[in-house]
Amino acid sequence: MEIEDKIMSAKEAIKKFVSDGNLVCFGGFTHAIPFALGHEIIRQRKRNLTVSKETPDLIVDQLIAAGCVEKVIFSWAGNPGVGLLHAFRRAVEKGIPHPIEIEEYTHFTLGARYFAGAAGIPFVPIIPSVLGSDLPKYNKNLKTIKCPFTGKLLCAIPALNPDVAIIHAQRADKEGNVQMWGIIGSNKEIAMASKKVIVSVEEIVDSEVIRRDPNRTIIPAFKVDAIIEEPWGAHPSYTQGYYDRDNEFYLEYDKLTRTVEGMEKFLNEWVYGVENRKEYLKKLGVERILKLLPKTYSSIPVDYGYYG
Amino acid sequence: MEIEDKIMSAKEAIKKFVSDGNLVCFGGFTHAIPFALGHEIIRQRKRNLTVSKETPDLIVDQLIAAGCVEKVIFSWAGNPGVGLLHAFRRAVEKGIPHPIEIEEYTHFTLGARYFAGAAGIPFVPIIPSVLGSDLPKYNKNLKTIKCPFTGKLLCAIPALNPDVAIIHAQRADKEGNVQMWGIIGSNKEIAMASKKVIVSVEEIVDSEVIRRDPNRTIIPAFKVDAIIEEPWGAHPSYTQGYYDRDNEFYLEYDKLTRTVEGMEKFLNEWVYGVENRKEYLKKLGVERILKLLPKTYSSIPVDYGYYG
Amino acid sequence: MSKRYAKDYTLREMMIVAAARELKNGDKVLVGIGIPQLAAILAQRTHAPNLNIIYESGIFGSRPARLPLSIGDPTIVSGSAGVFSFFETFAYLLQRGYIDVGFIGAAQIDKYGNINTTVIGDYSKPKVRLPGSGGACAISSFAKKVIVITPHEKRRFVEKLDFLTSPGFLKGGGSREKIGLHGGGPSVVISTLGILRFDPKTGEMYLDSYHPGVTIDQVKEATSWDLKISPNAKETEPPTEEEIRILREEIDPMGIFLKK
Amino acid sequence: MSKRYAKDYTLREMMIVAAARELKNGDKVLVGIGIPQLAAILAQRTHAPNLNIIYESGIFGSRPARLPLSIGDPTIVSGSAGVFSFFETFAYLLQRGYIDVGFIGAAQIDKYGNINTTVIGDYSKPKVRLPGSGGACAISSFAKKVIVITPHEKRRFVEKLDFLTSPGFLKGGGSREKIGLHGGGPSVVISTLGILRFDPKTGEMYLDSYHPGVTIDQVKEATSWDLKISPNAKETEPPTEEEIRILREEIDPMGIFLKK
Repeated sequence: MEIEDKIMSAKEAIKKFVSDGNLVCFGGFTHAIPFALGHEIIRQRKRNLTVSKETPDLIVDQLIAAGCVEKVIFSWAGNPGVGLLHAFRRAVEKGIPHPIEIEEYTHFTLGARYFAGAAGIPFVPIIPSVLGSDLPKYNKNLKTIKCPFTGKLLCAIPALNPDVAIIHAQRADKEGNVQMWGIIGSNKEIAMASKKVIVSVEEIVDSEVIRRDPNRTIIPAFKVDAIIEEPWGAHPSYTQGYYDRDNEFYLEYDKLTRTVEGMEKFLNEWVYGVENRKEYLKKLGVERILKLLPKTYSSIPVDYGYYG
Repeated sequence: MEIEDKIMSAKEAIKKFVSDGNLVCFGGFTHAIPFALGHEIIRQRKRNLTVSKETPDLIVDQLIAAGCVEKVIFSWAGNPGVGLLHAFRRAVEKGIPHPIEIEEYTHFTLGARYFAGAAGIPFVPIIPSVLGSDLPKYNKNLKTIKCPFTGKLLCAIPALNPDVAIIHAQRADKEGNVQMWGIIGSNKEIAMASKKVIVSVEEIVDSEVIRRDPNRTIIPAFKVDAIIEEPWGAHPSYTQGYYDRDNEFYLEYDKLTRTVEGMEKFLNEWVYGVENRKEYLKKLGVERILKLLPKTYSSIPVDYGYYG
Repeated sequence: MSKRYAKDYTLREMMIVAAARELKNGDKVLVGIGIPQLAAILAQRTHAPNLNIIYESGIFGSRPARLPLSIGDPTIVSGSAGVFSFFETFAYLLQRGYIDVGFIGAAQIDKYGNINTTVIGDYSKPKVRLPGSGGACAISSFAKKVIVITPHEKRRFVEKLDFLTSPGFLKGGGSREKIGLHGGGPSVVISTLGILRFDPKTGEMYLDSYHPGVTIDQVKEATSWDLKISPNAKETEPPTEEEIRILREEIDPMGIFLKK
Repeated sequence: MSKRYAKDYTLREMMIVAAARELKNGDKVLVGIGIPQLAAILAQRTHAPNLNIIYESGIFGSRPARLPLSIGDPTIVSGSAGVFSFFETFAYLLQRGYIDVGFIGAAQIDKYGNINTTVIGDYSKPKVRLPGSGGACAISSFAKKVIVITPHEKRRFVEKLDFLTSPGFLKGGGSREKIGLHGGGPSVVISTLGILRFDPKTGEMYLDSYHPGVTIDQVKEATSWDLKISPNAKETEPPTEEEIRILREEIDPMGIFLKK
């Protein structure tokens, strides 16, 4: 068996690993949201997806508007620091473009589902935070259990094991070892929990770069099915050290997508109207790109020692 | 309130935070075993301790021989890569120097106790690995529970929340943010699970060094009560990038401590016979120290970006 | 040195200052963007220099080089002391009981400090679908003290929530403790009209102070239920000149949040 | 190219080679020090170049610059692909079912492949107190395939264990599946006398091959119960010249483990 070639384009990866009806889990928490991969799902017109993400953010909003989504699993559906998600609202409030099912959690309980999925246990108990709320009335996955040691009431949260995890990170080697810094969110848990894992990275680096700092690896190569070198693959969110969050984009999106027509316009311009992320970046333009580049602020090397 | 001064000597830290009868949890897994802090506990003749460590290693063996220990919580009590722990065996088999209680786990189930302790939940369920074994006959902390979702039998493991965590790591700043690389073991979990946390480090570094690489922090300052700058504080185990494991020492210990007299000799020479780690290192000698120094093998800096 | 109170300040600034005063030195505070973040930074620069600011995204010990625009802003990471994962933030920090103070907002709040940020109208056929809990439910459950920041309007201060997102004192009278939540529950509501606290026995909200220029009647009118008034109810202590100076000159010189 | 078998090899080398042949290319293998590690490296350098070696201490993708002396040796970290924490190693790798092959040793083993590494004699008053389970119980429970490496002696191959540390097929006949262990259980025992496998229906051990120079009677005599013998039992395939060369010249030129 040769080392299987995991390096491919976003187009190939989505085609190969995402099927209609799949449970697709998106990584990223404000940081490193996999927009490029999400747009490719829209372009390939995948249908009846169940999409899971703590904060659906603009990407799931767009997937909903494009008609890819049957059901959303989430815990906070807003436009972070800006306001509401209009396509999400239209779908939930008015069934536009079609009704969607929602399965709602709190951040903690959805994070707990990912954790249990990664750990290979059918459920994890938590102190009954969510039991005081109205959520259990609508979400039958929030059960109660008695602690066998203290006798106390706990909330039991079942594991979530998605079909596909979609993740963006700073870098990977060609074997598929993924490294990340900054806000990690649930990326490790969803990768370990999922059946297939697609990762876009800012850079594919030499194996030696990864291996000189193994503690920075968040996903082992054996869990990764596709690596896509996709610079700026997280725009309009950001990749720590590579570019800043494009806050203007988030604000413009908020204004534009308040109407169905505006949303259509957005999708036609930024998703359907471009072939891939490279064309998207051309459209974004040099000026905007330069504005989002941070100055350097680097870590200091640590010594692992050569033990020969 | 001023920033409380957490920097102190091993002597001060053990005096201040470890009391007779405490449940003391040792960090380190082959890597970074806190020998200097353990020796200080022996010198201060602490008594009736319950000591928890997955692999008790030589340090808990010595604590037992010195009469500090009432009970050991563990999952693998051997001399790693060498053989058995003689003082541990004498105490369990013959009650020398006095009988000790043992509370035995598997690696997974003890790690699960630490995890649950860190997570603030009273128990965590696992697939019933240990239920096939004879351990539950002797350890009443391994209970069974039914999964409320699948109906399947699971093993329930209760949280462990030690009085004190004793940890060794590469570095910290003076506020107490601790960074570590190489094998991390359960260090993060036992720090978050414990009431008090004592950390010895190879170096106290400038805050800027820590803050240029926040993802390397394993324990936040607010959870740390004492920071001890103790170079070579993990010898004869090792600190990644600083020195190698002193395998000869482990082998000599194995030979010497097969008898009670040999064990006494060891303690008199290496623990009671020295005032502190500095004296221990003088005794160890320059030649041995030089032999254990690795060549450099450094990580490559990563850019976090300056977002001003 | 006697305090010199500011004469020129906005309601928003009043609320930020009031929130800052609820924070004690050394507190570990979980903050969101907007008023909570400004209040925490203000407290750090006045009476609580060793306040630990923690963001829901898992960052602690931030030293942001600019005012962060979201809880995931890269500026809160660069130069910070450490990063927890999502699950660790909720399990190892919140559920474990290490957070002293948490902030939350409210679309609706009832007299026991229970909060709705999920939906206006029926859950299954909502009039307005709001973002939902996010971290709020865990903060309300586990933080030792919760500070609620909200506009004070009759449609927000309601008899009955359309949806209970984050537990306050539930139905009052110890019903919160009964389900086993170890956090202290809501400690104070800082509204656009005044400062409200909770009776430790009954768990019911009462007016503790009204902001300068506001009357008790105004507050009662903006509340759907018959709001209890403290016998010692007084005017809220206004911001000092120094507090306003720090806010405007040091913390938000561009007016990103102050002018909102 | 026909295989050229070695004429000069030790029993230890025979066992290492036999273990290496059990490993498939691409397998994720959890190894310990000694025979397992040497077998895994040998497999990597012969038929399984993409074998994933994982150490119990959480390290994956190691490229050790010297032969590691323990599963926590710093040389397995420097230059490796990544490091999991202790809990992650057992939960995210083992319990989650990602480990294809695990190795364990045995102080005692019974006919269903159940293993004792805890105690000789009574648990509460032991004759010899051994280290205990460590990772063995989880490996036996969760790895898809378990390879047991052990000396073959009557006192080890026993009717009844003094203590069951790591589950094999328990009492046989599906009793392992009944408690819900998803790992495949013991796949093979490589002893100092031969190679033993397990009947997929009954879970009982049988002799599959005897090492060169060993007779079936010898194996039976060194086993406490009436050991089943495969009708096709044959001599174990000896090491090839190339395997021995790689072991001695490339993997352990100092003879640290080969000469033990």
